[in-house]
Amino acid sequence: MKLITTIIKPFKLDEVKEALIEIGVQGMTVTEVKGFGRQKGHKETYRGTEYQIDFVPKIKIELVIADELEQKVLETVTRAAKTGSIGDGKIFVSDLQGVIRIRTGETGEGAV
Amino acid sequence: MKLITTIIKPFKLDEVKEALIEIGVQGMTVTEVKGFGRQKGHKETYRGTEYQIDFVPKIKIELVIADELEQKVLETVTRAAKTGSIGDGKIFVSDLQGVIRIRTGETGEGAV
Amino acid sequence: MKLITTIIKPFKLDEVKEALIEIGVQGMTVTEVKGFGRQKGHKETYRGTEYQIDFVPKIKIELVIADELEQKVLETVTRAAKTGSIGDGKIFVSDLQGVIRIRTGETGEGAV
Amino acid sequence: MKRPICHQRFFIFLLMLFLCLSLSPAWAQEGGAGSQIDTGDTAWILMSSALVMCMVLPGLALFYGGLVRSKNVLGTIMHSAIILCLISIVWVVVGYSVAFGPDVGGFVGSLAHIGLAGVGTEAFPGTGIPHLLFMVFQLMFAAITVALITGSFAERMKFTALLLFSVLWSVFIYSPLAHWVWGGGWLQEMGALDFAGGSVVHISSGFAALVCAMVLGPRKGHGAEPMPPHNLPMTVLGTGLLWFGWFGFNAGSALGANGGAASAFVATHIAACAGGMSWMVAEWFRTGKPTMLGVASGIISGLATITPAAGFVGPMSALIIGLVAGTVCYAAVVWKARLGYDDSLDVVGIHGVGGFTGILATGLLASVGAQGLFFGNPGQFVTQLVLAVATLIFAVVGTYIILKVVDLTVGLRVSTDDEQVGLDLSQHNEKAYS
Amino acid sequence: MKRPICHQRFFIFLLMLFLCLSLSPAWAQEGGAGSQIDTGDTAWILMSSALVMCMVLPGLALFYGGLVRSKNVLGTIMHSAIILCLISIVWVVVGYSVAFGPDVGGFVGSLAHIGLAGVGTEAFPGTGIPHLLFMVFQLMFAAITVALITGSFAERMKFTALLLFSVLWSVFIYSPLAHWVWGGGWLQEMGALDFAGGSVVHISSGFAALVCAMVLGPRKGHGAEPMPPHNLPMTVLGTGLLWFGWFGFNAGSALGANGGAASAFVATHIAACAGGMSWMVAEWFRTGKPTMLGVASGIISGLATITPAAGFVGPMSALIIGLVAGTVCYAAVVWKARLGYDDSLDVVGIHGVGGFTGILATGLLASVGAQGLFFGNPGQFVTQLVLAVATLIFAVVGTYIILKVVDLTVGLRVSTDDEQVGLDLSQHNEKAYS
Amino acid sequence: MKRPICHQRFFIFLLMLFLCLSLSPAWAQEGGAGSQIDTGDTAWILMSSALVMCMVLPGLALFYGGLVRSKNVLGTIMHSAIILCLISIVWVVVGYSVAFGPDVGGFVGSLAHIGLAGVGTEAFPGTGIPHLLFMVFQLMFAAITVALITGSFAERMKFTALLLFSVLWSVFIYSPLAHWVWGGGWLQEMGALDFAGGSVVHISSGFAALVCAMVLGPRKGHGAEPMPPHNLPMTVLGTGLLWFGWFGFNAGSALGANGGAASAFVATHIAACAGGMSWMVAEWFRTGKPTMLGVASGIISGLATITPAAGFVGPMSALIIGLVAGTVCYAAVVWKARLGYDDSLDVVGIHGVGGFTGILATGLLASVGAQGLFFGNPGQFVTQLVLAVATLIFAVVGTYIILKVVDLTVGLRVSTDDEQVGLDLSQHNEKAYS
Ligand SMILES: Nc1ncnc2c1ncn2[C@@H]1O[C@H](COP(=O)(O)OP(=O)(O)O)[C@@H](O)[C@H]1O
Ligand SMILES: Nc1ncnc2c1ncn2[C@@H]1O[C@H](COP(=O)(O)OP(=O)(O)O)[C@@H](O)[C@H]1O
Ligand SMILES: Nc1ncnc2c1ncn2[C@@H]1O[C@H](COP(=O)(O)OP(=O)(O)O)[C@@H](O)[C@H]1O
Repeated sequence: MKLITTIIKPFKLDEVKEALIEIGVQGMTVTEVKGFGRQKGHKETYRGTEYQIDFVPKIKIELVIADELEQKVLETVTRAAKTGSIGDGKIFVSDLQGVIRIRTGETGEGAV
Repeated sequence: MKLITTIIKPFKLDEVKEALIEIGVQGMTVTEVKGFGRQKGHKETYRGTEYQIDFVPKIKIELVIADELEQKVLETVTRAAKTGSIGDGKIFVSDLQGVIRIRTGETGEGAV
Repeated sequence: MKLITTIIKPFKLDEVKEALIEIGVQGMTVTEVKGFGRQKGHKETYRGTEYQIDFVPKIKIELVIADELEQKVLETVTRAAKTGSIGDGKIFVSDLQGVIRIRTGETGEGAV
Repeated sequence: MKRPICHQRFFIFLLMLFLCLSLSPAWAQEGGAGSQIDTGDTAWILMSSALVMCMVLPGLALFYGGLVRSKNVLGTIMHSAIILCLISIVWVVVGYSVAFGPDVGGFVGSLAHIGLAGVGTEAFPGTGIPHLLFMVFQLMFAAITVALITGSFAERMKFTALLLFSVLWSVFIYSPLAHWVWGGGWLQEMGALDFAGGSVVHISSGFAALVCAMVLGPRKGHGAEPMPPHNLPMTVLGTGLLWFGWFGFNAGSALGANGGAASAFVATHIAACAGGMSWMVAEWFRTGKPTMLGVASGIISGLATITPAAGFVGPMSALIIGLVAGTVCYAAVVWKARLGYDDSLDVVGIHGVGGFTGILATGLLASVGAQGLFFGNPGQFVTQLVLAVATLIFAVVGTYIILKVVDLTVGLRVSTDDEQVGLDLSQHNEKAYS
Repeated sequence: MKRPICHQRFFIFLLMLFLCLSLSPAWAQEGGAGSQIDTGDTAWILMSSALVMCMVLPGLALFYGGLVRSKNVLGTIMHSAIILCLISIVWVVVGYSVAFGPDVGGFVGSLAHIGLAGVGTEAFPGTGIPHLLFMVFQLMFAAITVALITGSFAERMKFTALLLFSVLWSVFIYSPLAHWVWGGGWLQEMGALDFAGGSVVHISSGFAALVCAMVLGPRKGHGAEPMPPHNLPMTVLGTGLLWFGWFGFNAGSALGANGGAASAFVATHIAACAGGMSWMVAEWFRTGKPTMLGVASGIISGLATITPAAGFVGPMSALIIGLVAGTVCYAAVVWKARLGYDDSLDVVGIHGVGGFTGILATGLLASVGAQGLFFGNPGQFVTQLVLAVATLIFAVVGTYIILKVVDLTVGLRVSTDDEQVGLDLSQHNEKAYS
Repeated sequence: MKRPICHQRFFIFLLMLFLCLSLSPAWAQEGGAGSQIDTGDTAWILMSSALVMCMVLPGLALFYGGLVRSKNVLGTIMHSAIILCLISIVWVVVGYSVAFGPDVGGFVGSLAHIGLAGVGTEAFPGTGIPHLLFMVFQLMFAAITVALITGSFAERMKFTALLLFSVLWSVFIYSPLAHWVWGGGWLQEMGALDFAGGSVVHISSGFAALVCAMVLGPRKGHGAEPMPPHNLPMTVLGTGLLWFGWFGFNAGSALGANGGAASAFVATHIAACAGGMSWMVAEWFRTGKPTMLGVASGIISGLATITPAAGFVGPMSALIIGLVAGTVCYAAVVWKARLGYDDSLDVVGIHGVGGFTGILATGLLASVGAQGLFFGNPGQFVTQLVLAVATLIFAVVGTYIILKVVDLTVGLRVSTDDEQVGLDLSQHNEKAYS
C-alpha cells in the first residue's frame, strides 16, 4: 500500500477530488494547512503598521491506495492540480505497512 | 518505531484517548480533518439553492509507538473507535526512522 | 528523501522557520494541531462548572528534505524549538519514496 | 412520513390566520381623536417598544446562541427569531384580547379585541399614548417571555414541537397571567405589585423552563463530555443588547416619559451593575477566578430581579436588590448541578429564581407609590408571596400539560442521530460558519 | 499606473468639497425661532434618525457581510460603511437641495439649499421638528438606498468603481426620485402614495441591483462551486438590527410622535413577522426544511414590502401584506436561479420585488388617510402603478448609463486574481479573522 | 498567597458599599413635584442615556475586543463590562456628588449628594428633565471615560489592578474634571466650552492612556511578532454601535429635544463621516490601499473631535473638523510607531489627539450660542487652550500617581507566562471560542 500526500492550492480541491473519483479512488482525507515556499505571501496593513505574511493557505490531501494505482494517481493529481504558476504544490509518496477499516476490521487493500 | 495514523468520528475522540492511555500510550497528536469516502455527506440549503457537501468532519490521531505496542494499539483503537456504521474510519501503519524529544534531545523509544 | 515531522510550541514557529531558512530549507507545510502528552492542559469554568482540558495547542511542521540535510535539520529544529520546559515537542523522521513538484513535474530532490 | 404531516399542520395554521383576518373588523382602523395623546410619552413608548423587540432579536438570540455548541447555534437563534414572528401574530389575532380585553371574572379578558378590533390610535385609558402603541409594547413582552424558556431545552427540541408549544403556552399561560396581574385580573385587584414582569415574565418563563428541562431530559452526553459555550463574545454582545433593551422594558413600563420612568431607569441600571459585581465576587470566592460569563450572567440576574420592583424602589434599594440577585442566582446555578436536571442555559437559576426574589423584594423595599414591609406595610409582602406562588403553580402545571399535548402530537425531542449531528444541519439544512 | 490616477481623483474630490464649503453660506447657522418645535416629535425623529443610521452600519453591513465568503467580508462591510460616510457628505453638500430644494418643473429641487444654505433649527413646514433634523433624517434614507444596491455586485466590484458609482447614483438617481415622490415633484402632485420609500428606496435600489448584476456579470465560479454564507449568525444579527432600525424608518416617516407613528409602527412589526413566517412555510413546502436564513430573508421582505404602506393601512392589512411578501419574494429568489444572473445577495428578489409589491398593495389596501381599490378608490391603484413603473424605468436606465461611465473611467470589476484572493486582501490589505 | 489577599480586598469593598447604603438617606426617594418636567425632553434623555450605555457595552467592548488577539478577547471585553458595573456604583455612591454637588472652591463638589441624597424626580435646574435622569445620563459618561483608557494597556493588565485603578481614577480624576468643566468649577467660570466631553472625556482618557502605556511597558513580542486584530468585523460592529450611541452622547448633551439637539446631531454625523473619509484618503496616499479598519478609526476620530464642538458649530464647520480629525489622528497613530511606546489600541492617537484638536477647533469655529476666533472672539481660543492644557496636565500627573499606588499594592502586569497563555485563560479560566 502507498500513502500519497499532496499539497495543492485550495481552489483546486474540487477539481482534484473529481479527477480522483473518476480513476476509482474511493476515499481521501483533507486538511487545511499553511504553506511556505517559493510562492511569496501577502502584505497586511493595520492602522499604518504593515505585516509581511509568508504563509499561504494550502490544502493537504492524504490518499491511501494500492501500489498498482500509484502511477495513475500521480499523473491524475499532477494534471488536475496544475495551474502552471508558482505555488501549485507537491506530491509526496511513502510506503504503508498496513491499513485497517475500523468498521469491519478488514485489512490491506480491501480496507480502502 | 511505528507511526499509527487513525481517522475516526469526532465524537469518538475522548473514548479512544482514554482507551489508549489505559494501555500505556503517553502522547498523541490530534488534527481536525475533513473526510471523503463511502459515508455520504449532507445537504445544505441557502435561499433555495441546495449544495451537496461530500466531506464529513473527522478527527485524525497520530501516534508514535514502540514496535511491540503495535498490535495492542491497533486492537484498542479498532475497539474504541467502532460504532459499526459507515464512516468509522481507518488506521494506517507506517515505519519511522527516528524520534527525538526536543526538550531533552533523547532519541528512539525513550523519546515518546 | 526524508520527511521530517515536528511538533512544536505555537509561539516557536517563527523562530524555527527562520532557523530552517538559514540552513537552506526552501519550503515547509504547517498545520495547527492539538497535542496530548506530559504537558498538562488547563482548567475552564463556565457558570461554576469546571472542565479539565487535556489537549494543548501545538504546531506541526512537515518538511521534505534531501537525505544529506537530515542531521543539519534535526539539530536546527531541536535548537530553535527548545525552551527546556515540558511540552517542547517531538521530531519524527521517515523515508519518502518520491516527491513531485506539480507545477513542473520535476521529481526527486529537484522538486523540493 | 413526518414531513407531510407537519405540512398539513402548517396549512391549517395558515387557514386559521386568514379566517381570523376575514372575520376581523379591523380591516381599516378607526382613526382615534388622539386628543389626549402626549407626544413625549408617545415618543418614549415607541422607542421602548423597539427596544424590547431588540431584546428578543438580536439580543436574546445571540445571548443564547453563543452559549451552545457551534453545531446548534442556528437552531438556538431560530428559537428566538421564530417565536418573535409567531407570537406577535398570535398576539394581534387573539392573545392581546385574552390578556387585556374587558375582564371576565378576573381570570381572562373577553374576545372583544380579537384581531385588534377596537384597538385604534385613540389614547389608551389613563395614559397619553395611542391604544395601538400600548398593544404593541405589550406584544413585545409576550414574545420575549416565550423566547426566554427556550434556553432550558436548547440543543434538543424538535422544531415543530417548538412552534406548537410556543403558541399554546402564549395563549393559555402568558395571556391569562398578564390579565391577572396587569389586565384587571384578580391579582391586580388584590394589589399585587409587578412593575414590569417579575412574575408575568420571569417567574412564569423560569419555572416553565424547569418543567421543560425535566420533561425533555438532559442532552446526550450531558455531564459526561464538556459542552463549553462556542462563542462567548456573541453572548456578551447579547448581554449588552438585553441590557440596552431592558431600559425600554422597565422604564417603558411607566407608559410615559416622566419622573417614574427616570426612577425606573436608574433602578434598572444600578441593579444590573450590582448583579454583575456580586455574581463575579461570589464566583471569585468559590472558584478563585472572576469570569466574563459570570459578569454577564450576574447582569441579567440583576435585571430580571429588579424588573418587578423598578418603579417602586429608590436607587439604594435597587443596589441591594442587585447585589442579592447576583449572589442568589449564582448559588441557584451552582446547585442545579446537584439536582441533575439539564436546564441547559440556566433559565431557572436566572429568571425563575431572579423573578421570584424580585417579587418578594418588592414586598419588602417598595417605597415609591407603594409601601413594602420595610416601609411599614407587611400586608404587601403577603400579597407578593401570593403573586409569586400563584404564578409559579399556574406556570408549572400549565407547562406540564402543554408539553404532554405536544409530545403526543408532534413529539418533543429530535432523534439521537439528529442531536449528534446538531440542530443546524438536522433541522434546518444550514451551517452557521463556513 | 492605476494607483496615482485614483489618488488624483481623490484629490479633486477633496478640492470640490472645500470649494463647496468656502462658497457655502452655512458657515454659521441661522438660529431658528423654534417657536413651533414640539419636543416630543423632535425626540422621536432624533431617535428615528439614529435608528436608520444604525440600519446601514452595523445593520446592513453585517447582514450582507455574513452572506459572503470570509475572504470578502471586509470588502462587503466596507461598501456599506464608506457609502454611509460618502453619501452623507454628498447629501449635505448638494443631494438634499436636489431632492428637497424649491421645486423646478416637478423634476428636481433647486440648488437653494446647497451646502445646507437656509437649513436651520426653525421648524420644518408642516411639522414640529427642526429643518436640520428633517434634513438628517432624509440623509439616512439617501445613504441606505445606495448601500442596498451593493448586495448585487458583492465579492467582485472594484473599490474605486464603488465610490464613483455611489456618488453618481445618489445625485442623479436617488435625489431626483426623492424629489418626485416626497419633494413636491410630479408623482407627489399626482397623489402617488409612498409612506417611507417603497419606490424611492426599494424599487430604485432593487432594480438598479438587477442592472448591476447583469452588467458586471457573475462571480468567478458562480453556479459551479458552492458559495455558502460564511457566518449566518452575523447575518441574523444584521437582520435584527435592520428590523430594529426599520421602526425609525417607517414610524419615523410620520415625522412626529403621534397616532400615525404608532399605527405605522404596528404595521411594520406585523408585516415583518408575517414575512418571516410565510417565507419559512414556503421554503418548508418546497425543500422540506425551514431555515434561519429563510426566516431572516422573509423578515426583510416583509419590511421592504410594508414600507410604502406602513402609514396607510390597518394591522390586518399589514398582516396580509407581510404574508404575501414572504411568499412572493421567496419565489422571486428561487426563480432568479433560472434567469441565471448573479444577484449575489438577492437585492432584486427582496427589495425590488418587495418594493414593487408594496407600492401596488398600497393602492389596494390603503385605508388610513387615503383609500385604495379595496376601499372604493380604483384610481389610487392606477397612480401606484405609474409610480412603480416610472421609478423602475428611471432607475434601470439611469443605472445602466452610470455603470457605463464608471466602466470607461475606472473600470467595474477587480482582476480575476484579485477576485480569487478575495477583496479583503486584494483591495484593502486586511484579513477579517486571524 | 495572592488570591486570599484580593478576596480580602473585595470583602472590604463590599463592606464599604453597605456602609454607604446604611448611611444613605436615599432609601426611599423624595417624589418630585415634577411640575416643570417636559415629556419630550425627558423621552430624549432617557433614550440618550440608554444610547451612551450601549456605547460601553457592547459598543466599546467589541470595538476593542476585535482588535486584540483571540487569546485576550474576553479579558479585553471584560474591561469595559466590569468598568460599566463598577463605576456606575462608585458614581451613585460618591462620584456624582464630587462632580455635581454644590461647588467647593471651584475644584470639587461637596458630598451633599453622596448615595444620591437629594437626587429625586423633580426637574433638574434649568432643564425639563428629572434630576435622577440627569444623574444617570452623566453616570454613563463617567463609565465610558474610564473604559476608553483600557485600550492602552490591553492584553497585559492584571485584573485586580484594573479594578483598583478604575475606582481611583474615576473618583480622583474624572469627577473633579467633570466638576471643573460642567459642575460649576473654575474652567466653567472661565467660560471654557466643552459641549459633550472633548476635554473631560477624551483628553483625560487619551492622555491617561499615554501614561498607562509608558508605565506598563509594551506587550511581550511587541514590534517583533505580528499582532493582527483577531476579528475585524467585531470591531466594525463596535464602531457602528459607538456611532449610534454617540448621537445620545452629543445630541443628548443638549439635555432636551430641541433645535440645539438637532444641530448637535447633524454636526456629530457629518464629522463622523468626514473623519472616516479623510483617514481613508490619508492612508490610501501613504500605503496605497484604503482599509476598513482605517475607515472605522477615522469615524471614531471624527466623533471624538466633534464632541466638544457639536453644540457650538454649524454643519460646514463640522465637516471641516471631521476632515481634519481623520488626517491628524491618522498621523498621530503612524507617528506612535516612531515614539515606540505600546498604546496597544491607539487611545492616545484617537481620543487624546482628537479631543485636544476638538477643544481648540471649538475655540476657532464656535458660532452657535458662542463665538470662536474665526467669528471674532480670539479670547475664546485662549480659554480653550487653557482648558485643554489644564485637563491634560491634571490627567497625566494624576494617572501617574494612581498607577504607582496600584503597582505598589496589587501590581500592574500579569506574569510573562500568563501573558503568553493569554488573559482569557490566565485571568478568567475561559476561552472565547470553542
Ligand atoms: N520542502 C518542503 N517540505 C514540505 N512542504 C513543502 C516543501 N516545499 C514546498 N512545500 C509545500 O508546497 C507548497 C508549494 O511550494 P512552492 O515552493 O511555494 O511552489 P512550487 O510547488 O510551485 O515550487 C508550499 O506552500 C508548501 O506547503
Ligand atoms: N483511501 C483513503 N485514503 C485516505 N483516507 C481515507 C481513504 N478512505 C477513507 N478514508 C478516510 O476514512 C474515513 C471513513 O471512510 P468511509 O469510507 O467513509 O467509511 P469506512 O471507514 O466505514 O469505510 C473517510 O472520511 C476518510 O477520512
Ligand atoms: N507518542 C506520541 N505520538 C505522537 N505525538 C506525540 C507523542 N507524544 C507526544 N506527542 C506530541 O508532542 C507534544 C509534546 O509532548 P509532551 O509529552 O507534552 O512534552 P515533551 O515533548 O516535552 O515530552 C504533545 O503535545 C503531542 O502533540
